[in-house]
Amino acid sequence: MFKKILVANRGEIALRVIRACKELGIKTVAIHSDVDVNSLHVRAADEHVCVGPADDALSYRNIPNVLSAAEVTGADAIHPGYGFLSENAHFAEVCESIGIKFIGPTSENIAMVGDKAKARDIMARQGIPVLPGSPGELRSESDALDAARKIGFPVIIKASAGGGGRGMRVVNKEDELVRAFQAAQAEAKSTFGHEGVYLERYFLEPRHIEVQVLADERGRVVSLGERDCSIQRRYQKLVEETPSPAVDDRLRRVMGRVAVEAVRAVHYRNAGTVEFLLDKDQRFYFMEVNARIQVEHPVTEMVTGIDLIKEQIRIAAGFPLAYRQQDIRLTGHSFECRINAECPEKFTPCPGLVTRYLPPGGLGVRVDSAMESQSPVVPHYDSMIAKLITHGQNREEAMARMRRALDEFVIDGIKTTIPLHRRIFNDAEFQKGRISTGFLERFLANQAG
Amino acid sequence: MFKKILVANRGEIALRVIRACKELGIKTVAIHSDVDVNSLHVRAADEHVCVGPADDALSYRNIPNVLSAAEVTGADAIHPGYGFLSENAHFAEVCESIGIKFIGPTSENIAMVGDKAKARDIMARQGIPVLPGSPGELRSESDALDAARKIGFPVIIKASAGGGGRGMRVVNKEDELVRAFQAAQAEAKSTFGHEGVYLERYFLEPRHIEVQVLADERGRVVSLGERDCSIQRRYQKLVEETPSPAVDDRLRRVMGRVAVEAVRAVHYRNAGTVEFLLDKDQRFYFMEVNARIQVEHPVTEMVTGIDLIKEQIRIAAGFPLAYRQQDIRLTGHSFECRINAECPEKFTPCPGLVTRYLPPGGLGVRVDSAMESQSPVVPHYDSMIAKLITHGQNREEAMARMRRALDEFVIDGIKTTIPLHRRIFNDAEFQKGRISTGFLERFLANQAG
Amino acid sequence: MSKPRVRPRTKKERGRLAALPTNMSEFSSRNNALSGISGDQRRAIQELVELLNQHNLAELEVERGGFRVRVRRETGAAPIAATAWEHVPAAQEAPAESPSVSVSSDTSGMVTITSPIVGTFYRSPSPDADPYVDEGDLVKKGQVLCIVEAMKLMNEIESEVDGRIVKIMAESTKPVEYGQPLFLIDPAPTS
Amino acid sequence: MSKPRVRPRTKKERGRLAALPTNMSEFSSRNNALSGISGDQRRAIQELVELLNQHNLAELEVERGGFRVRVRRETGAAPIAATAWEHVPAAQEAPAESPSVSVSSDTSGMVTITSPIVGTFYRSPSPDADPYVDEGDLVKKGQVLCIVEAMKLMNEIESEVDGRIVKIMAESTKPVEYGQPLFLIDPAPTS
Repeated sequence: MFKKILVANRGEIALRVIRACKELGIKTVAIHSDVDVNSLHVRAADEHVCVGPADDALSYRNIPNVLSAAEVTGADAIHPGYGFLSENAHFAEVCESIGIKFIGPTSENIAMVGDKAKARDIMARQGIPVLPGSPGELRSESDALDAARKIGFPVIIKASAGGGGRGMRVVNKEDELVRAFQAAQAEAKSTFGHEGVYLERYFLEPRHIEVQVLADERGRVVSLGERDCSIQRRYQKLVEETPSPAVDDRLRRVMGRVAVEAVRAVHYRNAGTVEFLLDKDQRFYFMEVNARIQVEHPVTEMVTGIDLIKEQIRIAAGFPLAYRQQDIRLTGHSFECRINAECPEKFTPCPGLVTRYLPPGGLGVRVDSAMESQSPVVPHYDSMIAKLITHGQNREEAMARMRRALDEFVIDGIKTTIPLHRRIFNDAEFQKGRISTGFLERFLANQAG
Repeated sequence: MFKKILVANRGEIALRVIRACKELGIKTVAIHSDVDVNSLHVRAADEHVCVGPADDALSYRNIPNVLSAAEVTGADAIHPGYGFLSENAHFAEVCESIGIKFIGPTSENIAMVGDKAKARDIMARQGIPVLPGSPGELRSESDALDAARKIGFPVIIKASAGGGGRGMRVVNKEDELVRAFQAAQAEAKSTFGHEGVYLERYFLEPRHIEVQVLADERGRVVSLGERDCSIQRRYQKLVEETPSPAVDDRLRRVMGRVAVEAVRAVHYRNAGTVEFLLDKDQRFYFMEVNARIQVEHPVTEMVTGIDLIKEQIRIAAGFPLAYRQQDIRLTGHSFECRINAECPEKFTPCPGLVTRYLPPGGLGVRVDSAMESQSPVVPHYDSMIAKLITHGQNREEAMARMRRALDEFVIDGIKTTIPLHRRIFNDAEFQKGRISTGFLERFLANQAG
Repeated sequence: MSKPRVRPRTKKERGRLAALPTNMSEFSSRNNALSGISGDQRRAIQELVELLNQHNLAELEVERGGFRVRVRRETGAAPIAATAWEHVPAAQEAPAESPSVSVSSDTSGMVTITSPIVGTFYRSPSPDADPYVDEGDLVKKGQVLCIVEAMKLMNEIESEVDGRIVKIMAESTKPVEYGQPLFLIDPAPTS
Repeated sequence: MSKPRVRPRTKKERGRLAALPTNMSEFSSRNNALSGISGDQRRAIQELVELLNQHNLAELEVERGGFRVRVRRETGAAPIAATAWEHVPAAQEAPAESPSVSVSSDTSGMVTITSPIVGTFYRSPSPDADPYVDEGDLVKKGQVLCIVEAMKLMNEIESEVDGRIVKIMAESTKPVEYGQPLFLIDPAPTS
């Protein structure tokens, strides 16, 4: 097992990883930018190294400084968390080359699944259902027209190197296609440095369903159930739950099997997530593989009882998976609300000083956060400051628990998304599980009107 | 179901009950003494009524004021928590007589199991193993001598009306017996108002094992596994865990069956606990029934997934148990540490202002507390200010999680038992599960020496 | 100090019971402390207070050209304000330090009679009867002022002092809690 | 302000690596932030409050040209002090707000050269060679002061000013973090 792990992240996920390390008896090194010097993740670690100024390009994503920090502290592994360097194939490669274990997939894994069009083709060749779309990147406007006609409108144009909703364009009619294609290429080029785009059928109100997988270094893979992440605003997830109200036992088994096939096809290692789109007729389509631990991993932990961060560490240290597929039991229901430092109406970030902080407690309530009273929420990083997770024997209990926990949560001094979450959890359609990726926009429009 | 429940308690258990009510959609009324006006349990409730001054005899145990509060607020049920009025048969009887449901056992149940000598006799007649002891109360010194000779020394003299370790005397030799008998009678008389005492065999280092049961109003009973509460200081529990390291599946089934028989024998209703003494040869003996929800109930909730407070409320409302014995599954391991506002060396209470409070978070950590930053710990009540509960896949993980959670817990301004808990969880014998009711005294003596 | 005597009586009638209001205390304005200063100065103070609140400070003092301002916040009061928990009793308006003392003199020498029990407040012995007392009435020590009904028992609350009823602070047929002010009495009426 | 220039060189030797001390940073005064007060007292107070919060102070008082400001926080509120979390960097010694500014004037006019990267500090080009500079030495702008080795690359750190080395603040062969002070230089030596 590793002796000392450097946690190349900040905020709640850095603290999450440090907690797992502590429970495994592994020493930890926190890195931080200078504005984060007093953060909880820094104080929770055994050692800490300042790696640069507030700008994360010069600190948390500064590869030489992060690796130097690992070197001077004698860390034998690095956990990247999510964001920052977590899906940087080059970083993973450099770690491998200097003998510091990158806790996550291989650099080849990251590079391969990072090319979305290519990954889709690999999956299609494996017989995994993918969204009807262009075979690989579109080379020309006529390529795009041919593909769109074959698939049928509406279609969506996506950047191969894209993610998080950027570089996407929905096209409803044929005469809009050429302009959208050109614009998408230009946007892809300027945003991701690579102009490649591809095209897929567009579904109006699908669900975003993703399957958590764990793969050890010997290639054994298990799936840990799905997460329904349909509550999104501009492709940013806000509420996640497991199990999905739309997935029954049979569908869960099928999707789990397909997810395992998908990660096997790319010889994937460590924790990963296979994202699917689920339409109203219970048909699902592969979208992409997320080569990192995800923000919403706790809901899976709540229903499986498995600590995913510890599993990541054990797998990276070479231990075989301690579970076979039949050992995985899903118990109860779990929700996660992302608490962002944002104005709940307009979603504008709201940095500032948290004057008073009191997380909710009691049975079935979990809070992952690095906040405390008198914590500053600095404007340089992601606005997510806490994850509120509940678990209950069934969806109703988990929802009721979330409502009471949202009522208890005290974060004074800044605005947060807590009031929005309260309204969502009081919505009749949401309560019935009638959600899709279009839910939140319609919900917000209704609230405003 | 009830429309409005008055919670006749304060602190963490009042908040615990209010949380359960909120999740069930039941309105709540908090009561409080005047020093508790700003407490979290008061602010968490829908309504609140001041029932008297700081002295709990004049407020939390003031039956006319508590019942008036229920009456003027229109509450249809009262949850007594633990302590205060929870095991007051008269209070339960008055509630019954005025049509306010007492959420707990019947007044007859309370009276019957409250007479320890009588309860023991009832159990013995049912064939339930009881500690070898005197048949009922000792009428005279010669009675005591006869009984002690038959049982063999050492013996322990206990007050029939006693509890919490008061009124107990260990007698090692025959020539100490008469004096101890007289002293115990006098102490029982002055402490409990009833001089009845009885006598039992005394075991040197037994375990305190208790079985949680639920009995509905139709008399259906299930057992929910045991709790090992052997870590005690002067009969005050400090650390509890489930499952007990000393109880295997076979013994668990047997003890569970016996516990169910025991509560059936007294037609017990609602949640209760059957306490056993377990000797080194795995023989167990009935000690008493606790007719209330207990402080340590959360560890059972963590491994069963069952919300015991909600079950209490459902049972009191007349719902049948939703579980049969075979539905009860125990998953993983759970510990509870009682965080008391006490000097950790000398256990002297340490009231004062909590200047800063930050509970630990993350996977498998639960905190039940009504504390917050700037909360006063008033000297009038019990010194327990928080319960820290962890859950893990096994004993090792639950222990490691407790260690890291204890490290995270911030309670500034007063002294607490957190440092003592840290030392206990770092003790090799404790880690191996080699504990008994003598553990803590020996541990403290070793630490001091 | 002594408590008002409670004399239980048999039940005569019961009023309709209503839920207790969630906040029973009264806000008292202190804005008049700022009168007599310039608009600029008022704005400066406003800014100081905003800074104090924003940053959760205890004290802020500024002096400039003979104009000195010090803003200080009470220690205990700050943290309990404005929370997600639904019912926040305003901490500054918490009951007196020893609410078991039911007769307390305020700054102007008034005596407050508070409820020694939880129950329902009645100003008269029966719905048709006249109130025991009205505002402005002179009362004698030991005179019955009202009834607080609890558990179907009518408890007469007597005055602890001679004086004049200045204010009746509870509403008839409504619930009262322990320590709740019922009457304000001027023990030395000028007329 | 500009950063010291970093010139990577090939590796010559590596020293033994030790764990970083838990607190490597030094407090650098930002009193000059108040030097621009022209009557905009609100901005000055705002800055004081920020300082108070950032550095977790209990009280701060500034008097300058008839303008005096005192900001105080309740001791109980001092949030980051004394916690169960094991490693608490002393909040008062937090780095300046813009530690990317590696050259900063302190009250006595000194210039601090801080490390622009994370690595291992070496005072000499090789174990047998003489140190680049010693305390008391006069240095020229652009002169190499030390090497910070990172990822097997030797990075020469140059002086940004002419002056005299007053203090060498890091130990050779020991790790340094970003922003850690390495040299204190008097830019206007009297001798």
